[in-house]
Amino acid sequence: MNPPAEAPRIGVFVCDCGFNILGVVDVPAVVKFAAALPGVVHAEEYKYMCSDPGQDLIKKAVQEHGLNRVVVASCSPTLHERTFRRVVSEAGINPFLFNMVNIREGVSWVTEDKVQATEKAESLIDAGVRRVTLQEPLEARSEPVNPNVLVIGGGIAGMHASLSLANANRGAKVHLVERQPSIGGNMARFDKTFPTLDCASCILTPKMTEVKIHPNIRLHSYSEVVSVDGYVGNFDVTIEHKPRYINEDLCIGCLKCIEACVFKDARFPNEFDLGLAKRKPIYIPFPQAVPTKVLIDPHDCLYLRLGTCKKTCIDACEKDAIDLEQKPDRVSLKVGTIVVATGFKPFDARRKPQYGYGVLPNVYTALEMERFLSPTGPTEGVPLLQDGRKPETVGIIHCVGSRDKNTNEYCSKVCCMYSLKLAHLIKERTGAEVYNFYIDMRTPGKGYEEFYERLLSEGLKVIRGRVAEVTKAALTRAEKDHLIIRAEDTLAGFVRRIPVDMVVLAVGLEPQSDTQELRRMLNLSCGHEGFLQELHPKLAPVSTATDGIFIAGACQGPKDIPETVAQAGAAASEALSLIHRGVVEIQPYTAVVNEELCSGCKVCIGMCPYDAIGYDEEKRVVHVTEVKCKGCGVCAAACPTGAMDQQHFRKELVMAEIAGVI
Amino acid sequence: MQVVRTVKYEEELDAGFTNQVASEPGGDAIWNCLQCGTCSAICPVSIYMDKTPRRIIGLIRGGFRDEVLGSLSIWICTSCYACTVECPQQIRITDIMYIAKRMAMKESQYQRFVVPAVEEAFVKMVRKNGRLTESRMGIKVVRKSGLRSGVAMFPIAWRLMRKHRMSLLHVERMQDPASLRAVLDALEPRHAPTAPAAAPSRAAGA
Amino acid sequence: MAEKPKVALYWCASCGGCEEAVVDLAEAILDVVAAVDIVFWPVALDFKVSDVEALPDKAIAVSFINGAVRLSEQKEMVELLRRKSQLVVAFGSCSHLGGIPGLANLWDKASIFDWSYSKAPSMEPGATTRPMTKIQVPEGELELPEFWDTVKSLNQVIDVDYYLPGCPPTPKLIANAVQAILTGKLPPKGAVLAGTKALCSECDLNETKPDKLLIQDIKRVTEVQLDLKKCYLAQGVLCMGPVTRSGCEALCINGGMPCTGCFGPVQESPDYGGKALSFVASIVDLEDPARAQEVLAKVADPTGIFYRYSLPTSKLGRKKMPRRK
Amino acid sequence: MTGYLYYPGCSLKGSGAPYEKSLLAVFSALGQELKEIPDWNCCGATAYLSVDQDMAVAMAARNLAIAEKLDGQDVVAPCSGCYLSLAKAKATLAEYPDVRARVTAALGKASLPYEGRVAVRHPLEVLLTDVGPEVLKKRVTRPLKNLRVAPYYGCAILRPYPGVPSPQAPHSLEDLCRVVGATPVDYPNKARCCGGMLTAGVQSVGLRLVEILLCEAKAADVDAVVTTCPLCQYNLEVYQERICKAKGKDVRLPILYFTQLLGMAFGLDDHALGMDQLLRVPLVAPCAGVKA
Amino acid sequence: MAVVMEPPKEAQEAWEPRIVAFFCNWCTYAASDLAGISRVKYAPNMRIVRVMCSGRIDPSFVLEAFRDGADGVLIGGCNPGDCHYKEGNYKTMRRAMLLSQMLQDLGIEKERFRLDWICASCARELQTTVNHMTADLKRLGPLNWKGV
Repeated sequence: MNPPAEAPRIGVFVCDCGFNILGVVDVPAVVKFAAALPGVVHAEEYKYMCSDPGQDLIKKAVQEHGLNRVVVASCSPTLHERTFRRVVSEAGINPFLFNMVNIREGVSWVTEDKVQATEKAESLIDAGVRRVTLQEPLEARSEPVNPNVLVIGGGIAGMHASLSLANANRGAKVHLVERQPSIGGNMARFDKTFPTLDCASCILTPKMTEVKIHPNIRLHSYSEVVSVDGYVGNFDVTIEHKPRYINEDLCIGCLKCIEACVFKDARFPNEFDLGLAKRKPIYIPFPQAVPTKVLIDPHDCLYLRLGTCKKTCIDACEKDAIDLEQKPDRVSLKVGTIVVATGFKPFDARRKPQYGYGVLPNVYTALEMERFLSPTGPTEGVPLLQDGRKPETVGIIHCVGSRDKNTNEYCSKVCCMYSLKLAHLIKERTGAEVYNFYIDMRTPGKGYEEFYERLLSEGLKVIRGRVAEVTKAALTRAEKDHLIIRAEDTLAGFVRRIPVDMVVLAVGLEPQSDTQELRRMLNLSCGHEGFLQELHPKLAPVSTATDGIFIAGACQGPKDIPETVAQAGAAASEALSLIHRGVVEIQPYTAVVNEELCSGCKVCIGMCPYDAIGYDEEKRVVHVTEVKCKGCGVCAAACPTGAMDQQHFRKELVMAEIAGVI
Repeated sequence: MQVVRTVKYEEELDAGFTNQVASEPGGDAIWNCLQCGTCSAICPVSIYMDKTPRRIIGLIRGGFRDEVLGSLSIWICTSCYACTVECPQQIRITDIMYIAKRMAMKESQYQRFVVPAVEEAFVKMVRKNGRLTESRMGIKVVRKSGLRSGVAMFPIAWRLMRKHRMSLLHVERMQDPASLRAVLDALEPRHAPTAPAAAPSRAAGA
Repeated sequence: MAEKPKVALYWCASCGGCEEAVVDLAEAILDVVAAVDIVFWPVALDFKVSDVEALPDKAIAVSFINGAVRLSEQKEMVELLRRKSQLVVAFGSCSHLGGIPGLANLWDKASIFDWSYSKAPSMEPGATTRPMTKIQVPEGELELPEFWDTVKSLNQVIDVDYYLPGCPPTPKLIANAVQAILTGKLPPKGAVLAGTKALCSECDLNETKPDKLLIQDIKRVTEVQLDLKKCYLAQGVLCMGPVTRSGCEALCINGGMPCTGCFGPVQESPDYGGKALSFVASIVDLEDPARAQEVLAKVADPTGIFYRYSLPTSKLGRKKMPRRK
Repeated sequence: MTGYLYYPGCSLKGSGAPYEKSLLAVFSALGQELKEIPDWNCCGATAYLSVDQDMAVAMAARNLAIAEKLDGQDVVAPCSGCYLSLAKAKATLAEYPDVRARVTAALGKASLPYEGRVAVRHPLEVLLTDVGPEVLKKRVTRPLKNLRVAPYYGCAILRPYPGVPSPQAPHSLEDLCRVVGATPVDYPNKARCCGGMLTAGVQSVGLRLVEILLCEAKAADVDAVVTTCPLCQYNLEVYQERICKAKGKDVRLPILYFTQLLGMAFGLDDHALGMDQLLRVPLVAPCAGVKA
Repeated sequence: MAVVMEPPKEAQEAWEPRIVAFFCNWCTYAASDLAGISRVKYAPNMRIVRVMCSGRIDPSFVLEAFRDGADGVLIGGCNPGDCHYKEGNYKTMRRAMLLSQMLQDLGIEKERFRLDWICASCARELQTTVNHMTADLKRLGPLNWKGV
């Protein structure tokens, strides 16, 4: 490592961050301490270093004191390292002759004792100054950003993001991958949406067709992303198209094959209807499915299962689109950015045996009730009991699986509102008496409280009491042959037993079951409840720790449709800003080898998962392909002679920091 | 109908009462209660209680010491732990009922009620013999809850005796009850933390 | 040259191997003897300390001192030689790095004496005699040098001009060194008179290495039939080549034995053990913790293997003994 | 011959005598040794916890300490109430260091060191896991074919320390019924409290709980209710006459222990199973005079 | 003199153990930021040195930290399988296995060197790890390598 060219003239700027730091750390004392450090020629305190005046302060100080290195002691580098590097370079200093010391998240917010906090801040600044003294000027490398975008998940979030991206992008392709045979996600299952009660398919189907016909969107339906490699601007993605046993280009959706199928009656549970309605082995998930193409379920089709069938479907198909030997095929493509919109899974009500789901008759989850209420559902929009009668009394139980430390501790945010909507629709369609059992009626959105107001005026019976159990053990004559809901009406102060005909469980929202695999494939992290983790809850809600990958919708946490669409738009705009800038800055933290010291022992080559290190036969030394190197530094730590080192994290820098913190 | 003042001024309440309960084993999560009512709903005997379990927890958090220790609820609780298992905030409500019972026992605040008396008799007998004899216990219960109930108990006792499932003569005793007493006496009676300068306690709530 | 340059050789905590090495120069020793005037060489010639003390300061052109410094007497001798010599060369691993005796830093005087004078099987049980620094005997007062808790390398006691690494240094290296000293063509002070890169750079077997040097298992030399034409490390045998300074022309490896690291670290990474441990643990390519633990356990004594020659000059230098109550 | 340490509890020496008899008979028929804990003491049940926490824990812990001193085999507590007291003591000692300090010190004085090594188990779980349904089925000589049974767990075996699997939807008694050929009926209140000590303390409430359970069993038209706890058996059995008189409903039903049910299927002799000590015997039992 | 002098009594009380923590940027450093955002307080004895991957930590850094006066060294990395660079943390795991053995050979107690997998959302786990380690070190007393 070559010694620093000119003598270090370091400026240290300690931020109060309002009271966030000042409240715990004695900033003036820290400034005095910093001023006395070797190499420091200027030290000062300011209320908000990240603000414009704060940034100007640095520029002015660089001029006035001829600073050639800068240390800012404030918040976490993940927040403002880029901001201050830009300020420092605008002041004429190489942006990598700058070091940020975290005395907010690292000190003031996590320490009670003021004296110890100040002492900790001082020792971190001491380390920061020693480090910046030895830092070398570097240039950030820029990489072109491939304009194509991959969107994972074809629900409302994925569709909206794809459309926003496709409309803005001249010529660039949006690859929308949807695991189910049709896009539409969970929203396609709904009848109406709160609070405006406009019909889900009326606002969803136009978007679905728009996605189908949009020239810039390539829809990969009934497909899954299998692998993602590379980095921001240059992702290599492999997608597997699961076999529909139908040639998608030929099938026009005339559905004649379904009538011709050897199975005369539909006997297999239809996943889209959550098994409530039946379908044939060859089917279309729901009428407005996009793409409007059939598919064959290999577990149900006689030929695919047992290999013997008259294959009447093939004869019926004028387009000869049926191909029973179809195999899964994989396609690889390059994209610059990725939007993850994989949505949620409803809480499995079987995990709450006290409510008798799957045991007692006429106990349904909210999603099943949505299908009952939907005109394309099993009962064409009118919820019926198992014996075909209309229910006279219905109980809707809130917080099933949510706000319960035994299952999910978080509140799923949308169940109160959709329960009110279900109550309205059930009353409208069956005239039944509806009871809603809630802990807190949460109506936070625009027009939400007014919707609750409307339900109350419609005579909805609301009981503030979390239901303990649903049982069919009747104690009075009136309770016979009813489901008895047992709850304490906490406002009235009495424990009540309310006999009803039907129970609807307002199940909460959970992460998809394969979130862990998705997370590993994309190098993302998850929160404790299992939802994908955003970079920062307030400042970067749709970005992730991995540059170039954005998340939108329920995969990031329970939310309603307005918020989901808003996030989808945000994710699209974040991707667009990268695409339009056309290049992306890669941190110059790559490995660098000192050829006078490299003995060609090849230990480092095996360390690199990106094959960024090669062996030069003549010179008998190794060399680093900077473009491939991601800057992890594993090879530098393994190098037996210290010949290999990592820029900006050189041995000397780390050793200096160690000396500083002790 | 007698008009009774139901509002409580803060100084009438015992601010330290909640932490007293929270400091006992099992009482630690009491601050997390959502007042959702699951405990009252699942409790098999909440409909017989003067204050439902939810209300008891609410009262403890409010510092209503006399209302809680003077309530019937804590004595009717059969400790079947249904509330503890169902509580979404994982508060051990059954343990809190026990804590309240112990406080009530220590400060003999409880109203003249059969259950505490029976339990005190149980403890005395077990301390003496190291084990319980059902027949002797039955007699004590009858003595405590009045002769009338004794009349109803007599046929049952008689039929059990004929079936050799109960006897007035045999006393179930350990070989060496003293070894049990050695253990118990080594534990100096840890009476539940008595209330600091207990607020002047009015007549127990309605 | 009017007067032949005076040369001194001395040995401290040494096995005598370095002295042997000088003799190994074979005929070449004759030229050396002819060119220089050896004024002090206790193992071979009968000079007395007083002879050295009699010399004026800086009279000796070069002193070759081998062996680690472990007794007070050795400290006095090397300080004397320093005063008397223009150049001092640390000769061999012991004086250069602390060497094999340096491993005694895993114990201290008390525990070493406790073992050697009481617990060792050769001692009768209950023996309690201990060496004393002064003892009165009828004949008068006898003295012994003080035995230190910690073994030191030469440069931890006196200022050293050059280092001749190796256990022992190879005859070729010694000859070059003497030649360089005589002709005055010497590298800057403090240099190690050997290669600057690691041993792999001059080892013929390096070509046979696969590009990705990754091993699934560790085997001891006795457990495997080594293919002498292929890099031993790639066959799972621990060879310290990658982390050891070159200059010995892969003497051991040509003799069918893996390098044990006697030439010590290269200039850039002074702590040999830390770097050796890092590269060995890194190339054992196992991700399952249980399997990795099982294979790494075959590095029976990591401190002994990785700090075989350089414990005294390592970052930590010695073991911190537990406080005896 | 795997063995267990046996903690009978006071009830099994009194009104629960048939439970002890049938338990010992069944276990010895299966070659499982049950060594009674020497000089065990009362587990403190629910009463002691209302008086003094440390003493309640120490009462139960003393028995566990004796078990540890022997050879630390699993302790089998047939009475669900005792099972709960022992398990609760073990859990409290594990979770609360200050209680552990005081109680272990006290036990130490009686030279009974306690480390919490011993496991507390219920015989129903031991039979279904350690012995296993196949072994039990092989031993069944007299399947109780047309016997309709209401499986009743009560609360202490399930909550808060589950003695049998899936405490919120238990199925161990149903499994046992299928092993012996009986048909278990769907009994929604199978995990609802039987009133415990309330039937003695506050009779109006206690009897109501018993009445609910008996009416439901009657409605399910069963031949017997099978229980796992002497207190539940006592409550469900002895108050039937009073409820019939007071409520004018016929709630008369035989209340068995699951060990008696198993014993009958093994063809063991009725006296050995204490069948004759029940106030009401199912028709299928030989001693009821009617051949199966 | 190998027998370590006992630091004077009152220095014992005022003494606070110093932990040097090497945290990987993507997981454990993110957890320390999250701890800050959620105001999860923990012992101030730990000083964080940020590296891009736990695989960057050379055992020589750990030896350097102990020699310079650290009482404990904590390495924080992503859970195996979660490494932002695919496999960096596996090397850390293996190096830590050998290093902890070597440190114990050199008389450094086991509790003074820890490797913990702390994910980006595990602020609570970070808190317990730091507090437990500080308590262990207070029990063990100062390492004070300069005095060896």
